[in-house]
Amino acid sequence: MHLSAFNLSQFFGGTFSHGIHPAENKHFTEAKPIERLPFPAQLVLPLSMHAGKPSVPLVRKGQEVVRGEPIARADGFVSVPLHAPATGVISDIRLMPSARGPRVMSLILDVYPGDPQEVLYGAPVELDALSPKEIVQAVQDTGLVGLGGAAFPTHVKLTVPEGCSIDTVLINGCECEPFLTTDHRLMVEQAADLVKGTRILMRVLGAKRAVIGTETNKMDAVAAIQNVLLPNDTVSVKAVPTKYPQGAEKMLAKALVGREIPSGTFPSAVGLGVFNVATTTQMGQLMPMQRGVIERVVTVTGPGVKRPGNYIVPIGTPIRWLLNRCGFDGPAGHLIMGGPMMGGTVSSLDTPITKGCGGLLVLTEHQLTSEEQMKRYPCISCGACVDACPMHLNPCELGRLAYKGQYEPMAERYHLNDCFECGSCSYVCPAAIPLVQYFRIAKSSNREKVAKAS
Amino acid sequence: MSDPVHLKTSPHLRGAHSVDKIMRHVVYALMPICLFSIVQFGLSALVLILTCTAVCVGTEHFACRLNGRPTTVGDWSAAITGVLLGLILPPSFPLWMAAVASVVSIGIGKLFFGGLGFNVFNPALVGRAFAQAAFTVPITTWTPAMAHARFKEFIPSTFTFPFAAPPDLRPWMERLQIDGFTGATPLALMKFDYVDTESAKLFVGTVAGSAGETSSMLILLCGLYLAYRKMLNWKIVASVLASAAVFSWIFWVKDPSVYPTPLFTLTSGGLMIGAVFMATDMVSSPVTPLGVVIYGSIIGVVTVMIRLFGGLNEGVMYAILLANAATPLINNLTQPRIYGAVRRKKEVKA
Amino acid sequence: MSDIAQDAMELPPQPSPFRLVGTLGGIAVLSGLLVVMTYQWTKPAIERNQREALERAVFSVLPGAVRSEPVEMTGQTVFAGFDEADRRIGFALESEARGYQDLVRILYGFDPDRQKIIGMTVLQSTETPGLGDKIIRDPAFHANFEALDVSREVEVVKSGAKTEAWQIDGISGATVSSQAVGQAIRRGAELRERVLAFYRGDQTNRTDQTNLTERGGQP
Amino acid sequence: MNPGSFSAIFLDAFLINNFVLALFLGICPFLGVSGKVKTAGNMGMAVTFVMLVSSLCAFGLNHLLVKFELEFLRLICFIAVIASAVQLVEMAIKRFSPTLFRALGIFLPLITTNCAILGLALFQTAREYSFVQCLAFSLGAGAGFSLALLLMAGLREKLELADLPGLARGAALSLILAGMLSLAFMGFAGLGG
Amino acid sequence: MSAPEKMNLQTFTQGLWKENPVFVMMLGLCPVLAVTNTAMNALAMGLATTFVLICSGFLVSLLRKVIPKQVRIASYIIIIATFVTMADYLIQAISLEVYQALGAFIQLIVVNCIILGRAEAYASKNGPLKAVVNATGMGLGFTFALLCLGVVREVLGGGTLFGMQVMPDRFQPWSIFVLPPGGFFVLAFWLMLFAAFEERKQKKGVTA
Ligand SMILES: Cc1cc2nc3c(=O)[nH]c(=O)nc-3n(C[C@H](O)[C@H](O)[C@H](O)COP(=O)(O)O)c2cc1C
Ligand SMILES: Cc1cc2nc3c(=O)[nH]c(=O)nc-3n(C[C@H](O)[C@H](O)[C@H](O)COP(=O)(O)O)c2cc1C
Ligand SMILES: Cc1cc2nc3c(=O)[nH]c(=O)nc-3n(C[C@H](O)[C@H](O)[C@H](O)COP(=O)(O)O)c2cc1C
Ligand SMILES: Cc1cc2nc3c(=O)[nH]c(=O)nc-3n(C[C@H](O)[C@H](O)[C@H](O)CO)c2cc1C
Ligand code: SF4
Ligand code: SF4
Ligand code: SF4
Ligand code: SF4
Ligand code: FES
Repeated sequence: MHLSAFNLSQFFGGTFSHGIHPAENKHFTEAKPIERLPFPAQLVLPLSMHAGKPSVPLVRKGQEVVRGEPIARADGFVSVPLHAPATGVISDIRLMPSARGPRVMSLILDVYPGDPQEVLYGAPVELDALSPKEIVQAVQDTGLVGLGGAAFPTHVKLTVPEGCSIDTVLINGCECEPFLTTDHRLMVEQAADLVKGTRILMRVLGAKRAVIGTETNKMDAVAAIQNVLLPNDTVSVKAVPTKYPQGAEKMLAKALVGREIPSGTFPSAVGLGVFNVATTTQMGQLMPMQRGVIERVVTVTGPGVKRPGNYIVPIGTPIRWLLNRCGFDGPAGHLIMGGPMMGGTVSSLDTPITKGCGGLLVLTEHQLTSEEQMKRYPCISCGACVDACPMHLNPCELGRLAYKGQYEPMAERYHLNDCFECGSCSYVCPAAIPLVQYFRIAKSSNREKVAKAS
Repeated sequence: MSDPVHLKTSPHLRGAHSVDKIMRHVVYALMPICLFSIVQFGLSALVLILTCTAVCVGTEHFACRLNGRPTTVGDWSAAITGVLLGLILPPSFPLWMAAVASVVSIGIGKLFFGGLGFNVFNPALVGRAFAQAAFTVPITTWTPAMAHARFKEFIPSTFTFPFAAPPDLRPWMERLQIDGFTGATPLALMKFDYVDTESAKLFVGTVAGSAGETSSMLILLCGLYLAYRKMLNWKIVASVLASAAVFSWIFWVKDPSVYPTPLFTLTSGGLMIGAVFMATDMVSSPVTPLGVVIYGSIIGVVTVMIRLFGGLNEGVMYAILLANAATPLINNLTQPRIYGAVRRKKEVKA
Repeated sequence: MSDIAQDAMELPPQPSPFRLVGTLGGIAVLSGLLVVMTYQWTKPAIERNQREALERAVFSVLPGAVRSEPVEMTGQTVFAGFDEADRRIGFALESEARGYQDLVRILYGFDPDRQKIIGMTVLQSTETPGLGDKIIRDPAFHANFEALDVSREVEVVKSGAKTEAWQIDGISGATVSSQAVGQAIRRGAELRERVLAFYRGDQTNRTDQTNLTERGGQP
Repeated sequence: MNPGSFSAIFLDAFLINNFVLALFLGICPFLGVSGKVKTAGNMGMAVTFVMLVSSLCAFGLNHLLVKFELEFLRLICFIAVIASAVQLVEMAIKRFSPTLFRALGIFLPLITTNCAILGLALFQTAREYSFVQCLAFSLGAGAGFSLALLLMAGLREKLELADLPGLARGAALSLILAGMLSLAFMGFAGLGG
Repeated sequence: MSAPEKMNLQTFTQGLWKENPVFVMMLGLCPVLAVTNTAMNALAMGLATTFVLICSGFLVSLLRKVIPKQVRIASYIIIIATFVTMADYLIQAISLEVYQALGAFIQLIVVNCIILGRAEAYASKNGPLKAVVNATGMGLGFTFALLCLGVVREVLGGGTLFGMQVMPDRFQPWSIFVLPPGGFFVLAFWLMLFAAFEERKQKKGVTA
């Protein structure tokens, strides 16, 4: 329902309409404090672990690097540098498996065992003295990308397009995916850094206020943040109803400030900037010292691991190593990088943890609701997907068109390109139709057609 | 530790419902109604429901086999069609005609269009509408509820020889000393003789009518269970009942001596079973939130229109079939406004 | 037919327009000739057919009639039927009412002496074959009209429930159609009054049967 | 409802004795132009319009024919006059409202002499309708035709995405759908009686 | 269509089966559905249409050299309307009952595109004899189709054929077949039957 004048969404418990309520399953890790693990023997650092152009290596094979040292530079504006997550030696530069599937060029870093691993790089900067433009450059130098999953370079989002002005910064602490608790623990344990980062973002964007949004299942986080806020602060914290995908920026904008981000535009079109909690916390930690992103918190969870928890690990840690530490010894399980709703399965256990990876989820065989086990039926027009889609699309019709390979009308008449692949529709579909999969195929087919035409 | 073998795309979780589970629960929810029907009309109702179910399931099974495809009876939808069809036929309906209606239901109503999910009309109603047009007299021949010999003998027309006309029931009723039974349902009494039936009787269902349509209370309860389990769209039920009530209320207020009360409208005839179990057939109803309400309202209004002003005394079946026919148009016209759509239009203009 | 129709209308005048008009005119004349010929040729047969059909209907509702004569009652024609002895048996009256599907038009024989209906036939109906169309030829239903009392309002009752002379036993399963016949008969009450008035007036100064023809009949 | 009233005649032609579904008039365009909802909508408008024009023409013409006792030329005159009248109106629309012409355009000549149009003229003459009754009859018939066409088009569009068995492809599908619609429309029988 | 010069059997049989106006070309469906509730009506309608087909085909063929191209359709329509009017009167003269059963559909023969189509595509390009033979074939093909429907509908819907009872006494008629939906269903049934038949024939042809 769209009635911005009244902002009806406020009446309905202050959230977006539609969406789903999958079992949260956060109990595995939500109470586990963030724990630092020892360094693995070897790190794998893909040059393209962010959206945009891959970084360009600054090091040669065999070169020694010190923890925190830049080892690859940004290649243009939509790109970020890469910093050494540990002290050691670059033993190789070669193609390695990546989370997204294809093998990508990666730096292999052999960690010096027994090294104190102190971060020596970086110097304090007086942020207030910098112009916004200089700050954007400073942000790029930290190598920050969206840690919420998209890994989109943060400094690009800080460059407000011409004609837009940002009045409100939204900090996304919803973590609506089942199982994951990274952002939750960060908010509880590092609330001060989070608020610091928020203030930096506000200053860069010239925003008058900021709202940290989280869900009602994380009230301890709300309390922790409130603790570090000033009276009458321009930063506030708000818990919105627990519902998937509350964390999608469009839904969050609707829930927190009642604004709808127009189709095909960015939050800046309605005066918003949306950043993930992990991104913002690192911003608060790294910016004052001008350091780079070298580690992140990862939730390793699911019934398939013995010691689930929230671990802080260097970027580049191979999954195999991490899973070993957490007590995963089973036969080939069901391993998902990210949450169960949007994350992807990984093809190789040699895939490393990248900046965008907030969680590793291991399901056991019997929880595996795989397509082979779940009998697929023709669409029975039950409309469950229509009632679930947070974008108010019509996945039923989209699915029927996709089934017949009619991809163009999907985009022309049924707004295929507004689908952000949250998976709510597939989740509820009693006929077990792989809707999201259909939509991905349709989108890429359409893209190819456009590319061919031009 | 070997590499994971399951490569698939998100989402990796699934909700609790599946098509066969939903269908199975609908069959469960129909069981109390079947039971009541048997209590009320006896052996004939029992064999009627069994025949319809068996023939429906059998038709689907053999048609699949004939086409060299795996059988689809496992999704339970053919069973629903069969049970429902049995419930909406008169208890005295000859079994051979019920079998014909069942074959038409599944054959023309469902498989002809490609089977589950593709049928545009409600299969059970296709079967009944066919039977109503083909066997007009038998399908409007009613027998009294709670006849005392109902568990000892069948209604004589039940076992009519295939392709033969059913026998006259009057001698049988005379023998059973069912006096004063006019062979009329509450609706017919209302329409032709302006005789009202007690609402309590209608609610509980001890009146003449189709085998399973009489107890509006029981049907409503079973529907509530399904709605609670989220296996049926309560909005359709609500809009059918609300629109029927409002529309008949308008006329009742105008002239209470001729027009029935809204309560009578809701509890009499097949409106309740139609609204709860047949209008809600997902395949032949719209999917959009607004479309569902429009669809339900069409059913409610057309039903009352036919009942009050048409040549027939009951119109639920035709109303649902018409609304089924309008479903694609309703879907087209009520596409949800997508998130972020209106403003963009404004922007484009500006 | 689209371009066909268009062609027909647009007639670009390439050959001499006179030729076009001439051809069309010629064909029109030919066609007119053919039609008029057929019309003239079939006219007697058609009229005979129509008369016979009408007579059959009139005779069927006035048992025993062998001759009929039209009588003009203000705005409506009724038919008087005469038996072999040329005694007037009664009048055949038309009426209609809405049935299950469409209008039901009936013709019924009215005996003014006894104020009874003595026969009925359906002139036109589109009632359901096998159901509503029983009103056309179901003997049990037609038995209702062998002596139906119309001195008071006629009533249609459930099949088998007839107890009074002014009641009609309906056809089971076709209540609507049966009601339509009853309704049509009720609607005829006013016409019957007029026939009655005419009949009484006729009787008072009755000299011979031809009187009737002179007054209202048409050849 | 009085059987001769405007609303009764309209309702009769619209729902009860629907031209396509109960009287079998205009089956060819019904089966031919019901593939897409949009086309069906335009076709419905065009048919309604042509029905209105030809009904009024036929009404006037019949008066003349009766006056000069030329009833035996009725058929020939009807068909000629209706075809020309529609042609004239088409030219007028083309001239004055190009948008309307684009919507109705291609359909107008297609339907000038189909049996629904001529049937309308013949029925209204046989039933001796007055001017106002003709108006109700033609509008009702047009609306009924449009409704049937739209429903049919919606169903056929939806079924394009179905796994139809081989037997159901082509004309048989349309005919079964038409039969089902006709069956559903039987519910309106006797409405308003 | 380039008219074959020689007349052969095909001239006649073409319309009966291979180019059957109803089952193959799907033309003139309104009368096919509307007047086939009894076999008698179907036969009468078929013969009336055949009559008009033959007569108009003959006349059009005779006049084919005289009528200028520009007015040919107008001329054909007048010719057809003439014969339809004649048929109308003739049927009235023969049997009022049949006339009433067929209703307005006799006059609607005018707009039956089979007739105009034949006049345009065949009669205007061939000699009178061939035109008549071809029209007879077409007309009989049309009559055959009408009878296919009429027989099924009357037997199942009423238990009679040409008004005579053919089913046992206790047979329950299926009234749907004489009602409008039945018309659609029976035509669909015949189409599917012929389609299945053709398919089987083609398959055989392929394997052979
Ligand atoms: C060319 C381009 C420009 C962008 N500009 C902005 C921006 O101005 N503001 C913003 O908040 N995000 C911007 N984004 C990032 C997206 O809004 C979004 O955060 C990112 O695609 C991931 O979103 P998700 O995690 O919700 O899928 C931009 C992305 C691209 C590709
Ligand atoms: C379906 C969906 C769910 C999302 N859920 C969350 C979430 O729970 N938390 C979050 O921070 N970002 C979530 N995102 C990503 C946000 O839309 C947005 O990209 C992010 O908050 C931007 O912050 P970042 O650039 O700092 O990552 C979600 C995106 C989608 C499409
Ligand atoms: C296809 C069909 C055709 C019908 N035709 C007629 C009919 O011709 N005449 C009629 O009175 N009722 C007709 N009806 C109406 C029903 O038979 C209706 O229930 C009946 O009129 C009620 O009468 P009853 O109380 O005697 O059963 C028809 C119903 C259907 C479904
Ligand atoms: C709530 C609900 C109602 C249903 N109602 C019907 C019904 O009225 N008639 C029917 O044939 N099938 C019904 N079905 C079963 C199923 O949807 C139907 O067989 C499909 O239409 C076949 O494609 C119903 C199923 C559900 C879940
Ligand atoms: S990354 Fe996943 S869990 Fe985290 S906020 Fe986004 S969608 Fe929710
Ligand atoms: S995946 Fe796309 S279509 Fe499905 S619910 Fe999410 S946004 Fe809607
Ligand atoms: S949830 Fe699945 S079955 Fe239901 S309408 Fe959507 S796609 Fe069809
Ligand atoms: S002329 Fe037009 S309406 Fe008539 S049959 Fe041919 S295509 Fe159909
Ligand atoms: S529209 Fe073709 S015969 Fe009626």
